[in-house]
Amino acid sequence: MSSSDEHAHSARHPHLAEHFETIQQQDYAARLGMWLFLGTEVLLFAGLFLGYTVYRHFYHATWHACSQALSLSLGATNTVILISSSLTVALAYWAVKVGKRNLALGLLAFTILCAIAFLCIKYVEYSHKFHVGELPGKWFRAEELMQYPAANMYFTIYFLATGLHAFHVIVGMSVLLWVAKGIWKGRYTPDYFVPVELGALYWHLVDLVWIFLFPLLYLI
Amino acid sequence: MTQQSQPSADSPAVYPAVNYLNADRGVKSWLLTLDHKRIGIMYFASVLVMFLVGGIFAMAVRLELLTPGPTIMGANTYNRMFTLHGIVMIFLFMIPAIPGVFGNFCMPLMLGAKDVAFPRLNLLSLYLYWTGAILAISAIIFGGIDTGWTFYPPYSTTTPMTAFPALVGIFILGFSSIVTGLNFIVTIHTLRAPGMTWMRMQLFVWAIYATSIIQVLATPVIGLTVMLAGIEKVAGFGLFDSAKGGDPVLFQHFFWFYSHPAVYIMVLPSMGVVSDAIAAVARKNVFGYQMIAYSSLGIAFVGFFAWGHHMFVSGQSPFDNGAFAVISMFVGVFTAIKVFNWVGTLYRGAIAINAMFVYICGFLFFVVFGGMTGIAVATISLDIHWHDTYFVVAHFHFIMVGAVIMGFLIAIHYWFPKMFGRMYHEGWAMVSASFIVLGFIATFIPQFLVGNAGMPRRYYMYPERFQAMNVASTAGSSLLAFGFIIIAIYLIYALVRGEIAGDNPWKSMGVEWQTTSPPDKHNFAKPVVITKDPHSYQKPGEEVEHVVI
Amino acid sequence: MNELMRNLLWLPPQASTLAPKIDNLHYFVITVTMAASILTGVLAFVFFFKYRERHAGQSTPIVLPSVKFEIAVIGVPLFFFLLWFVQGFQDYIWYTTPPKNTMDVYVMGKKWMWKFSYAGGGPNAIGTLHVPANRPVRLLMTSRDVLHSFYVPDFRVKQDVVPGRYTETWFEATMPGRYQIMCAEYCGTWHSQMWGEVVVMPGPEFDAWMVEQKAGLAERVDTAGDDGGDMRGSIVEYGKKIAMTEGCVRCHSLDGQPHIGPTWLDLYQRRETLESGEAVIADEAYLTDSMIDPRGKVVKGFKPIMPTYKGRLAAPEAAALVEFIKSLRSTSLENLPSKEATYDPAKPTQRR
Amino acid sequence: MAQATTTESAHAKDAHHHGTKSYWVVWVILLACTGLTVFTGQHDLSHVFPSANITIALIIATIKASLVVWYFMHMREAAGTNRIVFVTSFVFLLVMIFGVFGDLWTRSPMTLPYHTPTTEGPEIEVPEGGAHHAPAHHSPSPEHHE
Repeated sequence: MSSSDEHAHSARHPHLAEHFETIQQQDYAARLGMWLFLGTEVLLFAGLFLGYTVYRHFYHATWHACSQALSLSLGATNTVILISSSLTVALAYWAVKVGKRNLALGLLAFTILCAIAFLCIKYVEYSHKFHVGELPGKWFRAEELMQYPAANMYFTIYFLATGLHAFHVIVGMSVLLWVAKGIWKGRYTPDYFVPVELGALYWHLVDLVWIFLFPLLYLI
Repeated sequence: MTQQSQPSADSPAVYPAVNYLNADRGVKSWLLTLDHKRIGIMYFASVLVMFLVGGIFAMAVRLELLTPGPTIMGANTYNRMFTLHGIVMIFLFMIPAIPGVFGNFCMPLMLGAKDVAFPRLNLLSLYLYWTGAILAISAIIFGGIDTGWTFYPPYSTTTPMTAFPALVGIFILGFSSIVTGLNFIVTIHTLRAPGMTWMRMQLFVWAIYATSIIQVLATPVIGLTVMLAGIEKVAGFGLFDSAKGGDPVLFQHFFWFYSHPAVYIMVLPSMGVVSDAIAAVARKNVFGYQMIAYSSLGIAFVGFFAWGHHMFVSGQSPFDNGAFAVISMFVGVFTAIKVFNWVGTLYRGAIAINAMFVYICGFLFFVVFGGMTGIAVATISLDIHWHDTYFVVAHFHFIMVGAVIMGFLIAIHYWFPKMFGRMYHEGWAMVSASFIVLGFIATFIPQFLVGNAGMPRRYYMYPERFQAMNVASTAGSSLLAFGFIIIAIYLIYALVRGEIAGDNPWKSMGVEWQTTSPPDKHNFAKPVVITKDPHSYQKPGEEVEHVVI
Repeated sequence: MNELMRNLLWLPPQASTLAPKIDNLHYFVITVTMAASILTGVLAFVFFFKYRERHAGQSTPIVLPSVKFEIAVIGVPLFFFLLWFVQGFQDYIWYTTPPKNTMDVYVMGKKWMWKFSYAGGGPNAIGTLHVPANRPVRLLMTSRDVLHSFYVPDFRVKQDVVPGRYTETWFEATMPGRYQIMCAEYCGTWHSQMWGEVVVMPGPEFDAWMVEQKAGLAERVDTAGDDGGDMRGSIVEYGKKIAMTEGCVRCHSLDGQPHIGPTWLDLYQRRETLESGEAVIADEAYLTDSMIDPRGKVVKGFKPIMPTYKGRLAAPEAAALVEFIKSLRSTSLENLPSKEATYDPAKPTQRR
Repeated sequence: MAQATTTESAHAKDAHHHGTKSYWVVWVILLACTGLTVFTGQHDLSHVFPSANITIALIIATIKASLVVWYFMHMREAAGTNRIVFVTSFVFLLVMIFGVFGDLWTRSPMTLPYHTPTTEGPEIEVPEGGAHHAPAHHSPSPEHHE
């Protein structure tokens, strides 16, 4: 992660790398690098959104039927969980900036708890699908959806999209753990907090992707 | 040297005792280095090894095509050979070569910076490259991969041969490319020397900037495509399998959305190298600096909209074919601008006679001929006859070997003194340059003709009527290989016992020539301040004639 | 002029109405390309000699392009490129819209062979497509397993063949003759052998042929149907029955056991070394020759005692035997049958 | 100092010390939007205008996304280049989708995957007022069907 290279020490500022002139220049570089990385993440998910729209265009009726098969309540709770975690991680970033170290740690803990809750709900949904047989490709054997052409394609897209997103949730959690360790050890203080911001940015992106995934998969 | 001073021609060439090569010793100091120059040298070594491996596959393919029937290998082996030739050359040599080697080594020097923005990320990119390379090459051991470098399903997902290691290898190489691109963009934005505005950057830096934009924005899509192909092959999700409702043409959209911008990732850096080299060889200001700089960005952006011209006969609708064809025409215009401005730079210059200029002449001819055959292939009605024949093979080799490898050789000959502090033998360089140019023409002009005659690509056995041209092409390719061997010999000789090059053997005005060669570990003794436009060769205070064409 | 340019560029003969259109644009584009690249190369050399470095440290003027020059540099290439696009797109639209009265042929691309069946109950054929001259023919193509591409260089016609959907192309042959079909999209081990032939016959001769084919369809097959085919039992069983009745299995084993004659398992496309020492690939031609003239190419290690079947085997029976031999494949890696890729059509859906 | 943009984001740094009120307001709006999109998702609104459901859902999702990006991700104070970078990635997402849909919208119905072909001959559809195809008036003879 681009946040991992800001820790070289020099006399001018405790966290200024030797090839940068000023801390503002280093912060600007770190933020630009992070936003570029977020751009690549958006394009990574772009492929799956394209697959979704193409096959929805081909199998309109199937898409409508299969999306009814998903449980809307679980999806909605997941959305609320992620939005709230987005709030708490933003507050944690604010807390670090104003120096409230314990508040920041508490908020980060809550965010990680939300992430775990999200993954648990995902596990429940997945196990239900494995049980009922709404699976991608050759394992598809859900009776009531059998009469729709290419119903397995919906679940291929579903598992690919939510699987990749769940992986990003796990990565986001570990990033937040790393940031929490930094705060705990006192490395991130009101005058050096950019890595906290980068960790928060990554978590917000994970939430952003779910904001688009939720309506497309659950509500159409 | 605070000011960007005129290089003193008469001071005796001196080889700095302490430089980045011997600053600290030991293998660990190399493997864990954060110095962009060392990472560039390690990229240089691994990229050359990959070029050798790819070249061996190329020679195997060419030898097989000597006779219409089976010559030296079976059908499956031949299919593996051309697939590995494609994968190794494109993913392991063309894409990482110039950005990885000269982008890492020269670009920070040209900016007057101490290092790239994220040195640790730079080292990560090198390790990702090595891992990806080992995985991709290991495909030979696991029974080889015979799907062609394009992995089109349903063949790639139903072939008994394991494509999985190569797919994972390319997935990892994608990340190496993203990380390099990201690193360079941030470096160019933040670490420019004081006084260096965007319009005072050298054209090589502009080309690397445009390439990095494509690397960052296009590579994630191939990462996803290769992951989907791997999942499809292993788990049978049926995303592109028509029996399960999928559409194989959709994979082609996924694949070419990345692969067309990827061809610009390959060609743009070599155009940047040539822009710099032409200015240095002709010792003249670049003719139309803004035009060349903006056309690099133009190619980067418009290149994203033109991927459909690879799928004219794949079942794409006529409307979309027309849309992609028009957009492809505009991308061609940017290359034409560059060529006119390069030739304009030579006008009324003081051209030094050296090997680089032989390459530059070859480069100009090949870029124009290769580029315009590209426009010809983008004309839909002609593509019906040419698609997937040797005409297309000849076109992209004209650009890949003619433009990119020629650009790579120009870069080697131009910056070799700066990287190693020694000079190569000019005479041998001229000899090998002519071998390379003639061998190249002898290899690929016959392929244009046999493509016109209708010989399809990736053919193990072909009708007898195509044999004459294939034999000529194989003869040409051995001449080309011979040329590369001579280059290797005199460069290695120069490494060990070449005469001392001195700080600025070409008397070039590039910022990277202001420091010693090989440069110090921290690049510049005193911080560099830029006051003049780049590539401007008039002596300070000397009044020079201004000509406007 | 046309012939000169065609030979100069190694283009195949122009045997369809599409070919002259494409070739004319081709000549225009290639001449402009050659002119531009030679101009650039020569200009570079001229500047090289005219402006070489006379003395060390020679100062050079600042030469800057005027706006007029820049517009010309953008305008001229763009003009040519767009001109080609317009001409190319017109020819392309003409190529993608078949005329009204076309004769329809269904083309099935299958791993390394082409199969044709004529609309309206016409005959089936493997590898050879009979078409009338000067009459448009429309091909409705699909693939049984992987991507292929129907390519006839002499007609300048190429169209990918995609499994699970139809692609369409058409041509109007102008000169009677035999033209080679080649597969242009990589499709596996024998992609380079997936050839076929278009036999262009004059109109009346074709009509006579078609009538004779349709008449004969009831009791005799021109060449094999599909291996899961619908003709009177599949061609492979027909071949097997002939092998039994004609006594081939007395000397040739079907499961790989050594016997009096070479085993037929995995015989197709196997590289055999003959008594005379030279190697040969056991393809259709070799198999048919060996039935007619068994002592011509005897495989090393076997005695030349096989009787000739000339006159005892009709052409379709020989073809059926060859198909039967081709179907005897073990599951070795070399020629894995493309079973798992065959598609069972998903349930038909009601129109949206 | 050529880095004009960095000094600008330096000033922006002290603007951060306002209260957290804006975060809570944005949070409430996001929850409201989620409720709205769930509500509209359950009712078939295609009578309002064709494919209304997906358009409304996407509009609401874009609003939510831009709120998160503008406030939570501090795009408000970010330097110009960061904004361009993030917006370009979304632009290329749309380019990719519309490039592919240029193909799908304009394909002839016969070449679409769900037009299920029988293994031998297709049922030739006569497009309304389209070209009269020879085989159209009689479907391929029965023995063609497996």
